[in-house]
Amino acid sequence: MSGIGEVTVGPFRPERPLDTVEMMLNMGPQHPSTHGVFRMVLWIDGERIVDVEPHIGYLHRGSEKLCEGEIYSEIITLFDRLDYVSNFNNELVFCMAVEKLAAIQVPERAQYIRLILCELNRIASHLLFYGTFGLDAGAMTPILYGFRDREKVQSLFEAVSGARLMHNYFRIGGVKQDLPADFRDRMTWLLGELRRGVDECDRLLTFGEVFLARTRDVGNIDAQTAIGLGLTGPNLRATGVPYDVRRADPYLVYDRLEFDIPVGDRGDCWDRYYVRVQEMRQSLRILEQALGQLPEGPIMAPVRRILRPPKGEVVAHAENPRGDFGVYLVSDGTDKPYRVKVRPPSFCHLMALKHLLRDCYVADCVMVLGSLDVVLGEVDR
Amino acid sequence: MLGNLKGLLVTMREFFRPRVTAQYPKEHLPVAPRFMGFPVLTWDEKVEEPYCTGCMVCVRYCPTQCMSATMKDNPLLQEGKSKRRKIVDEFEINLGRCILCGICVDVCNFDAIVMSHEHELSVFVRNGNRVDLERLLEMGWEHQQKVGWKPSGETGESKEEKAAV
Amino acid sequence: MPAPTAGQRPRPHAQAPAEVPISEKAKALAQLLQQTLADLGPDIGGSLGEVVATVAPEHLPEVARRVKESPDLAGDLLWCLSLVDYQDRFEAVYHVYSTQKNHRFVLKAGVSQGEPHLPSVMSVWPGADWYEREAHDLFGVVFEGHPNLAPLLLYEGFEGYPGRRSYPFYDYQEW
Amino acid sequence: MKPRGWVPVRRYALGVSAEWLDPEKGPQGNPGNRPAASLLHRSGVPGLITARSDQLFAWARASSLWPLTFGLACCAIEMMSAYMAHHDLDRLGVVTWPSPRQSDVMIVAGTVVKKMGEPIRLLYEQMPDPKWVIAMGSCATNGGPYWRSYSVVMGVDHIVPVDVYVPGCPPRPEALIEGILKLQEKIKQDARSDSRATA
Amino acid sequence: MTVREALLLAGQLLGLLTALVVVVLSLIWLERKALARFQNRMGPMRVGFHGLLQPVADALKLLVKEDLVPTWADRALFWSAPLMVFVPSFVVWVTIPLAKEVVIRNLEMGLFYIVAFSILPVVGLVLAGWSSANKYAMLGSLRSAAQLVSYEIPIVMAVIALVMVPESLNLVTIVEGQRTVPYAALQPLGLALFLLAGVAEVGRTPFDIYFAESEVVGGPFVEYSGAHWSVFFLVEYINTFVVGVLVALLFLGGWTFPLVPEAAWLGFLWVVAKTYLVVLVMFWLRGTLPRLRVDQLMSFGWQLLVPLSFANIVITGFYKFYRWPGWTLTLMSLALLLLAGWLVYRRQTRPAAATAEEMLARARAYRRREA
Repeated sequence: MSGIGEVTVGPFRPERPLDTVEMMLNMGPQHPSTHGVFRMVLWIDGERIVDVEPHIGYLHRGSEKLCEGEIYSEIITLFDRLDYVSNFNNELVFCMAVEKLAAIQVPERAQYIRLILCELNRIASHLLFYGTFGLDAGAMTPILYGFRDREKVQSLFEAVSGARLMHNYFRIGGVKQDLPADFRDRMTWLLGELRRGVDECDRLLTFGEVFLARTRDVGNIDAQTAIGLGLTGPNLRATGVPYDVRRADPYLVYDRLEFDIPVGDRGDCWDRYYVRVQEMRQSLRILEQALGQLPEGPIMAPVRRILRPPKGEVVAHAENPRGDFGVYLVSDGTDKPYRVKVRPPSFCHLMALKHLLRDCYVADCVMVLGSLDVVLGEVDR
Repeated sequence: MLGNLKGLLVTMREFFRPRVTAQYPKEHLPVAPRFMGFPVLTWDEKVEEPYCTGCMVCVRYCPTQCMSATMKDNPLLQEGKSKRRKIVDEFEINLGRCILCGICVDVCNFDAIVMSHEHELSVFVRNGNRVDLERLLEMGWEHQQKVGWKPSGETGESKEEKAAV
Repeated sequence: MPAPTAGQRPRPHAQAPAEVPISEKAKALAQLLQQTLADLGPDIGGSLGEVVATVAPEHLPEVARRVKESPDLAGDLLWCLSLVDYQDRFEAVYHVYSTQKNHRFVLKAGVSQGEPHLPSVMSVWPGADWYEREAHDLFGVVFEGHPNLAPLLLYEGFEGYPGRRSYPFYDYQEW
Repeated sequence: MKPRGWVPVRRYALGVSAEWLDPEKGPQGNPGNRPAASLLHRSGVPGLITARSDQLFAWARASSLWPLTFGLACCAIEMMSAYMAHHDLDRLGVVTWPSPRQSDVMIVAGTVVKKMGEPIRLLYEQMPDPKWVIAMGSCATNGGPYWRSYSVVMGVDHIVPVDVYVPGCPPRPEALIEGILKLQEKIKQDARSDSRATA
Repeated sequence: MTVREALLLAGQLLGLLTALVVVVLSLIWLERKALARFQNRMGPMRVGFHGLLQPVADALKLLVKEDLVPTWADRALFWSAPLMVFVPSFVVWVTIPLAKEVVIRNLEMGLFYIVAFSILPVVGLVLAGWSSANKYAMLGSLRSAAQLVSYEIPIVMAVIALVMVPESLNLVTIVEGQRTVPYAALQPLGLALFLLAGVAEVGRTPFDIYFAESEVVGGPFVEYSGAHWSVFFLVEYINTFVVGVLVALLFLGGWTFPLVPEAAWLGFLWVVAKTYLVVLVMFWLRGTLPRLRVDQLMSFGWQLLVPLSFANIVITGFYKFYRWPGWTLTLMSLALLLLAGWLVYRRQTRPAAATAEEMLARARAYRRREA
């Protein structure tokens, strides 16, 4: 916490005894509720926020530049570490981009495996959000329940891909290994556990009066502003715009599955929170269907180890837990990409902070930031 | 106040649920068979030499450049015990640098490197986890014993099939 | 070629250039773009199913305004702004998405390497704010009309433009 | 309209603040991770008593390591996992505190970027003695996958002295707990060797 | 006062201090264990048997840790603030009886004395926040001033309504008045008011806004370290225990209910057991509820608790004046409590639940439109 500084108190003037000044409050880069290394400078009048200036770049690792120096199959490891709570989704986007560029047909089974893992990862990510949002609101138990259920998802990930967090499991043209033999049983058990966990979210937090007081009508944003700022994902859907890449531009096999897209209407913190809770339910629905439809067959398309896609440029995007995550890839025909540009959804969400925090309290600023659910890894790249 | 009361009931019910904690030094949460711990080198029991020929393919593909290797002529070839013409001379992995991606295992043509289940290797000095060939083979041998590792040629299935558990 | 099974790693085939047939929707979109931007002389093309309109950099704000306000294009969401360093020129690539019409297209503008200047599109899409700051940070492209081009990702005092191809990788040798 | 520019200031040599690289002022010259002499020590009480008391204090310090709530990147997620129900660092007396003034150990979980270097140094200096640092993951140890990046500090030990390095990317929660156990061992060991020297 | 008396008093105070420290250590351990249970984990396990020595280790470590003073801090005030917080929370124990005979001085105006002293820590908190020269500390201390002063009112009024029943401010008399029926049964509303306001007075969740970790990172004590910080920590737990004891004495019948003990030690055990029960309830609240915002905290206090405590006095007055039977007071009290609960429910949860339904309906409608 580096908010150390002299508290400025102006000289006492009898003619203007009630002179107040705006105070500059530095929040971050280390603050328990900035969700990583994010810094915002608040100008506050008492407890009210007058202006806010977000500062990012405390996790700028230069991933985009590093991608230019690595061969295609190694870049997947870098994409894992962009949005580090939805690793499978990131890997997927990069693989889709290269597959589109090199015209590789991914076998159906691989597509289903990818879909199942991505949806599980969405649930894991939303559980993390549920926990940290509860923590921001001051409740210390949701994060433990969220992580308890998340741990079960992670152990399944480990059984499938061999890693809990940085999987490096998707390959260009398919996936690395087939699913383990007991996958179906574990999955069935896990779905039951997760369903119980999501219901618990509802009972513990969603309709609690204190929680509602903290989140209702806090940090409202209307659809027009949200679109203008480039918000996507649950944050945009909370304003009432039903934009979901899984529907708008179906990838994998999402067009064969039935699911709803929950949308809010006010665009406040509670809507953003509840859209995510509902999304977990929808993900469970998707998972059930996908598990039923999971076909047999190959898991890899024929792909060279050192891939040299043709010259060209391509865009691929997918619905990450945080929103519309995309990658813009320019290839010059060699084994390394010429330019990789990541379109991180959280980047735009942080831009909206200035609009969301107008006339909020200091305590709200924590809630609003929490409800945007940003991951600094993908903001700063 | 109904919502909050419901919340209170949830925590109260969890109060009487069994704990999920694993007491770490005594208990360990189960590690999946596929778990990718640090990479180790395997030991060919029949010939009594490492599988690794020091071909450097893993070194070239490693995204963090945490490995280095050199090869030498295999002394066992002259004795007729081994078919490998070259064998690894020195091999070093900086496990502190390794990101456990498993690319080295993917690209290896000789089953010489595997991801072990070893993952608890805290040290007091920065380069304390630079492990040499001897240590790698030792860790690999432990891993082979523990999981009953067989090279892909012996089980008659390809590397991918074996990896599919 | 027979379908490969889970077991064998199939023999890799030679990489053929991707040819995606241009869909009817894309054709219509290209036409629409041509109509909307007719007097600004756009160069409409396509790449892997995307409709690309290359425009002169000085026309960018006008193009952006028309693209956004045209009821048929309705490009209200600036999906991404990327800069590509082609050694001889920079290319600013604006990916635009329409939430109403559910279509996406690409605007491109090239700019020379010497002292790159581009007009800002922040007045049209407020979401361009940080993208432009980031591009200024990493590539040194100055966006005219942007209120505040302070460093965003890099710290103050960073020398050089690390996004450019000419910027070397950090040569760190631990061993 | 011209954009509002800024004047570049060069404050960094090789990415970290120049004075940190100076062996006199830098982290190498800082005896930060030695526990401060106890009150009894300073009061001139005979050696045997201070030796015993130092071991007692070392036990207390090792048994209640309070880390700073501070996560940088991916490793922070696994660090949080370690605090949560399945691993429960609270068993070892490890609970987080948000303010550096009340914490004993800094777990650097994630990539240390040059821009973040200065705040980390500041935080370390804000912590009261005795204090320790754990570098978690390969990024904090030596740059990890970002070894070629222009903006990453190649290991947090360029900035603050590190006591325990936990390898992995990210380390499993068990690996972090093992690192903390190692640190506890180290604290007790230091007290023992110190008291032998003074007693 | 003779020398002997003075020595006795000093001995008693020393004994009290030791007892308080032991109580605080036990509370810290209990809180960590209880929270861990609520969260499906174990809590301290490795330091001593089931972590029993954990608080000892914590305390010892804090004592030998470096005490930092920020450069810009006002040194004198910075060092004296912990004392100003500690003294009031210590002196209230002079008159709190843990059994009929176990009390240092049984004052006739005991309850008045306690209530009067319980507001004093706010001075220490404000001083701590101001002298730290830290903006978070400043914010936290101002919050604490606002919060403690406003929640003093419901506490005082709940106490007034309570003492109207036995018509005494002497704690022993009040407890002795509950031989047949504890006042919790007579005044459930009073119990709720006192407990809520008491939780707010000691600043525990959901009213912990002045050291909210996720907002002002520890409030007035951000800059404190080592032994001085541990004083604040100590005080927090002592105050928690005071609230627990007061609830046990005023509402749960102290040592008299439900059994009339023969031996004083049995009564003592009764009080301690009830106190720990109340404290556990406070930990339970902490383990479940989020925290209110500063303006909501104020409006909750002024708009709900203060009117309710007025109403509490009024109904108790009716009950006393017309000499109605006891169950009428219980009924009136319960009715008011339920009314307040229903008002909150109507304002918060019901619209949210309706929105949730709507959200689902809209999602389905969207699916139909797509198809």
